[in-house]
Amino acid sequence: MLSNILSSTLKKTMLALSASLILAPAVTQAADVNSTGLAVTDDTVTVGILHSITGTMAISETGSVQAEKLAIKQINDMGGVLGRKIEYIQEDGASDWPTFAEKAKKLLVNDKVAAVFGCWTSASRKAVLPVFEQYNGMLYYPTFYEGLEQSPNVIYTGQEATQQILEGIDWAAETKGAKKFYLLGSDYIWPRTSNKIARKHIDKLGLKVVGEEYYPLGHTQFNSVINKIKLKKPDVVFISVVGGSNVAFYKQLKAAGIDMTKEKPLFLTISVTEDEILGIGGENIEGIYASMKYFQSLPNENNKEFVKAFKDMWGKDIVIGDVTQAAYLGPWLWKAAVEAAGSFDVDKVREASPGIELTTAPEGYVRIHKNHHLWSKTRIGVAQTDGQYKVVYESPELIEPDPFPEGYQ
Amino acid sequence: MSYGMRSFLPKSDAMKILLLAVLIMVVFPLSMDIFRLNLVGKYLSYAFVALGLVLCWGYGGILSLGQGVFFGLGGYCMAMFLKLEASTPEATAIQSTPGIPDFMDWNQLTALPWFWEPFHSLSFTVAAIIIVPVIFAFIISVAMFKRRVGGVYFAIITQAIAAILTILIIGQQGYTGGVNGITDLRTLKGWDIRTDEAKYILYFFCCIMLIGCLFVAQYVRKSKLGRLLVAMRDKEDRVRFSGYDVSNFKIFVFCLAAAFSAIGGAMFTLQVGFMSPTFVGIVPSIEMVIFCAVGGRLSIFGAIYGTLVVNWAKTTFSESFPELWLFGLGALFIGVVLAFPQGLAGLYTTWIEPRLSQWFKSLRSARPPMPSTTADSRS
Amino acid sequence: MNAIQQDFVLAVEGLTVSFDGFKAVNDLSFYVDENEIRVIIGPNGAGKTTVLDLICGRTKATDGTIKFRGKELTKMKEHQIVHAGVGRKFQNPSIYEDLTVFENLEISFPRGRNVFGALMFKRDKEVVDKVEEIADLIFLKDDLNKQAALLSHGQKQWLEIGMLLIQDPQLLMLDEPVAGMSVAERKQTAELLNKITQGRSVIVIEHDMQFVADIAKRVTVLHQGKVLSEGSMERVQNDPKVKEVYLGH
Amino acid sequence: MFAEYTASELTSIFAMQGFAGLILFSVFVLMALGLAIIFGQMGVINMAHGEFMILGAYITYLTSNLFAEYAESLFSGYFFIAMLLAFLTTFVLGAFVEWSMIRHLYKRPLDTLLATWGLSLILQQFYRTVFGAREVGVTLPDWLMGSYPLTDLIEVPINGIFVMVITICISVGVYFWMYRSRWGGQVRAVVQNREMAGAVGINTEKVDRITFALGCGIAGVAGSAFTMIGSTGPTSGQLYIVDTFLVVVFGGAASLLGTIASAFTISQAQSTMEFFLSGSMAKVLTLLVVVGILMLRPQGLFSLKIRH
Repeated sequence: MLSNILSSTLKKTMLALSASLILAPAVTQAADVNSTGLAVTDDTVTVGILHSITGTMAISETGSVQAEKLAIKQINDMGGVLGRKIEYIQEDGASDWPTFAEKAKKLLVNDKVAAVFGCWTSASRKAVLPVFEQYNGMLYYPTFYEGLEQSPNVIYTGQEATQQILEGIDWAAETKGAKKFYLLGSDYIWPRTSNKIARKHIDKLGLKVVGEEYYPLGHTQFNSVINKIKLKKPDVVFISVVGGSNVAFYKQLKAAGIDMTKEKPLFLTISVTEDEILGIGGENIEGIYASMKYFQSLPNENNKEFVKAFKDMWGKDIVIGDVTQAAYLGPWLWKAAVEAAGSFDVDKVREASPGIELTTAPEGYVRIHKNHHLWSKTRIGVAQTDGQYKVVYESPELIEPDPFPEGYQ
Repeated sequence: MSYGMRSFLPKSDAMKILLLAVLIMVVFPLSMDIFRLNLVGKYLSYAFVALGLVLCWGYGGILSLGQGVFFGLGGYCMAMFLKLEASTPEATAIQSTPGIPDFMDWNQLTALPWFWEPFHSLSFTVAAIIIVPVIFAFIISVAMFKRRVGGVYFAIITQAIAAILTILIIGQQGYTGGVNGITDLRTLKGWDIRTDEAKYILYFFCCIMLIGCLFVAQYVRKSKLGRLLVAMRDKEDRVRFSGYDVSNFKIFVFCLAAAFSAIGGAMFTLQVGFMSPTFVGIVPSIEMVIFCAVGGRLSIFGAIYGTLVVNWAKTTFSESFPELWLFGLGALFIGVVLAFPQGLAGLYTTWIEPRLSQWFKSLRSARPPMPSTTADSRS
Repeated sequence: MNAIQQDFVLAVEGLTVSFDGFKAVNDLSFYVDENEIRVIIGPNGAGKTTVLDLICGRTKATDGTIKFRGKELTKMKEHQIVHAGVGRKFQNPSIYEDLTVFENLEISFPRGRNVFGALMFKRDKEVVDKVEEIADLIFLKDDLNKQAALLSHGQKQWLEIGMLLIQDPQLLMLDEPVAGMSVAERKQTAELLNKITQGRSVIVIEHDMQFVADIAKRVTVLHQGKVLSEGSMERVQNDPKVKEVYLGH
Repeated sequence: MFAEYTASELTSIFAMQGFAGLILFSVFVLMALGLAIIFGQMGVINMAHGEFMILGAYITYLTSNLFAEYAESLFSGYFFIAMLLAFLTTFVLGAFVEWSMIRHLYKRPLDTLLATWGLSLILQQFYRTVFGAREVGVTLPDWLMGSYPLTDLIEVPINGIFVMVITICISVGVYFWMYRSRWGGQVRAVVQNREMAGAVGINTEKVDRITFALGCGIAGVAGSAFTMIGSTGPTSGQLYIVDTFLVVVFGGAASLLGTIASAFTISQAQSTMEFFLSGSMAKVLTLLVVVGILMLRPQGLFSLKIRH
């Protein structure tokens, strides 16, 4: 009897589910935007925001949440998407990857959100990815990351590793005449992959890697590696240390008598945004270079407006880093794609996405590549005592995203 | 005579197991959609760990802060098998070395490491899920208990082991998938584990395994070994001078708890679809202790209810008041330890059970009252 | 020498143990005969309990030998010593308060002493009969289902003695068996001891001189880890050395 | 492994690594001392130790902000006041925690572990609510930054020296307090025999409370000192917990000297290994060796042989 009841509920669920899957593509009329099976009414559309509010990652993800809320508010002030105001359901991933997967599923299955803006670490994205692929959701992922991924259900609004790294190393080699590199990172996938790409590229340029080193996440004692740097005398220390370790590293670097502004060696990071400097202290990090696509100090008009709006909404002392800006792009890119598709339907939005461009992006101009990453420029900035970067270089062209770089794997 | 030959499963305990089985295998599936049910399935996989902790900590007095290690080892064994199955040469054609897991390819591995090879076999995997963690637990516990290390020291050393293993897994990402863990698991012997139907089946499988482990735990608890554990916790020297090699019993119960945890880990991997080092570390290990403490460290049933309640609260609270959740969890820790050291089960035996039995008595007052022994109150 | 040793149940020779240089037992030798009740007395800190600890393996000797029926105990583990036939009662009643009297006795029943034996252990007629027999002996037949924590102090002492008896040891060591007992209980205990010493040797540590006089044939007086005097109660009582350090005050 | 360096470089390496090891040693001692007092003397496991440290760090942060705002001219000296305030705050919180929680659990040492873990969660969330999820940067007075060059390669960081000086001061202070003062005698009396100590008129409750509070207070000072070399965020305290416990256990919980010796051993081993291996592997190896030795010698390196 038990099994009868169970199999009947099972069947019911299966039926309902497959029905919704089969029926969804059948609705083709643009006027029927409400009947995609998603949480869309005559005047609202619901999206999800999925970041860590608690746990160790909350530090990093707060900025992204703020940026996404700002973008949603601005879009609503402009009249919304397809005449519908965006409402958002925010879930806490709690810095815990299964929780991310669980909440992603809740957003897609229970709340039927039209898109999700979220995740920060690669681990959380890897955890939610199967969920998004299974339930055909759309994720806008803001963080610069290691690449090696290209999902039809994700739009990567941050840079993949090659975009960020190659330009930075070329710049150091050409402008600063760097010959010897020291690679230093936190011990996990992004720094390791990044350094692999960096090492290959350095080899290709005929230059030399004199050291490569990883420390556990959260490590706070860097005196040994600082000594090694002193001994090996590299021209460039290429850094992908993340989180709280950064603070310890730069403070100890300075205390060890290394003046970063003298550029002997030159410190080039791909992981310290303005957000991190807030914790490190501008005076401790003055003179290091960062290679990324966005700095708060970018001098264009789009950015000035964005920075002003952001500060109006979240307070004047707040700073905006690369990821925060990338998170801000998410809702706008989604809006543009929805409007191009004339529907909230995920398949249609996906189809419409490649080629979507944003001329109002704070970073200037971005366009979605058919591999779901963004064409974007890379900038080099030098850190100032006030915690901001001064832009010293900008790639002349948009750089093509290449998540599976040949010869770098 | 009531102290005469008794079954390992007194009527009251049989009722409790039946009640639990009905709850998780009938009530939950009927009242929840598959999304919620899958969540419950995930919680139940933690319940294996809590169950092991009841025997090991509640009965044996051995507090391990490293149960995540065994949960993780079990989970990783399962994940390795599933990952290999997902990494067919066809599915991984774009890699430089097709046929090996994607993260290995990213880390320039060109061949499958030797210790991955046997995980092509399901029967080896099933054996490894139990054997690998148990061997590991055996080594730790022999080293510690034969030298009479216990209590706080044992807790701290197991905690350090959890930390070491986490750093190792994260650092050796070419072999372990690093901090991302082993993700994107798809099929088990060709059967897609991601469909709703599969989720139902895996949920029921998890329930059956849990009830199986519950029977094992009940048997151990009611055997002389169970009484010996209580005796050891109380007066270890007395047991030793009654002619028992005390360390062997501790080793046994620690290994048994490790085996339960490992089964839980494997169930977790199957239901959640991935495994990552975040379940190996210190924080999850301590959380699992609190599941057990909330349920009642002396109650195998309490442990399961405790796990369900805490996780349910975690999910609910963190959905509605994410900022308050840690306050709540922290207060729960302190409250349980200070005010209700016997947890939910303690509340049940002091408040509900007496009333319940009164109610039963009045219900069938014609029958003579059942004899009860004091030991049974500890269930 | 060897031939003489064979006759003793227990032969302790040259036994020494030091804790960080402090010699708690110092070159101690004594012998216990078959079926003998030996009482060890001595002032506080004389090393009485340490001697029992050394015999039962709880403390490892720094030097010396302990031979029990020809077997060297100093090299053996605690449970092996128990298996060899040595039983020991602790100073404070050491019973399992969370278990019933029955279970306390059952745990001490010498069967299923390894892990799998304990898992497979069945409470069969033999066990129940033996437990009842012992319970009868230690005046606890009516309390078998009582939780041990609820027993009176004296009953707890008996229970612990019972837990030893059920193992039928050839050498029984009792550390202050009547401490904390009422006068009536002491009398009952003396009776009990006289009953159970049939067919085994017993070492008793006791302070209560009346009780000692009731049960002792031979008395050993320890002082500062050494034997001060040994012999019948009468002889010991009249030994001036003993009077000076112990009985004198 | 040595082939790539010249002899003079090798000398420098060992000098520099030795010094790096000394800084690490000071850090370990500062972290562990408070815990060792609480654990060694009272048998209580304080899992919230890291959070007490971070409280000290936040107090330092607040003080530095206050000085920057209202007493710019005195800024260079704020650190001493910050440390004092950090000590007082954590001391008071420690006393409160002992009174409200720990004293009910002296008979259940494993339960103190769980309860203080709960406390650590609450404190973390409290920091997050009050100070925000992001890390805060503590501005240091200029004289604490920079370094003193000995040779070309060897430069001595001033904040490292400062941490060492604080460590020495606190260690000496604790030594006098524990072994030379009347109060310390009372603490040791309570450790050895609680009933007897109570019977001879020692207020054991007060001794417990102040011992616990003192351990927390030292954690606060440690946290304050760590703002010079590390990060201050709601969860930063968690980073220290395993290292700290291992140092204490490895030293043999009963002796403060053991804690210091064990901090020295572990820090020198780790810093030497870090130079020749990758940082991650050095960490794993160090932990493994420590755990391995603990399995062989569970009483720790320096504990006394105790009588049952």
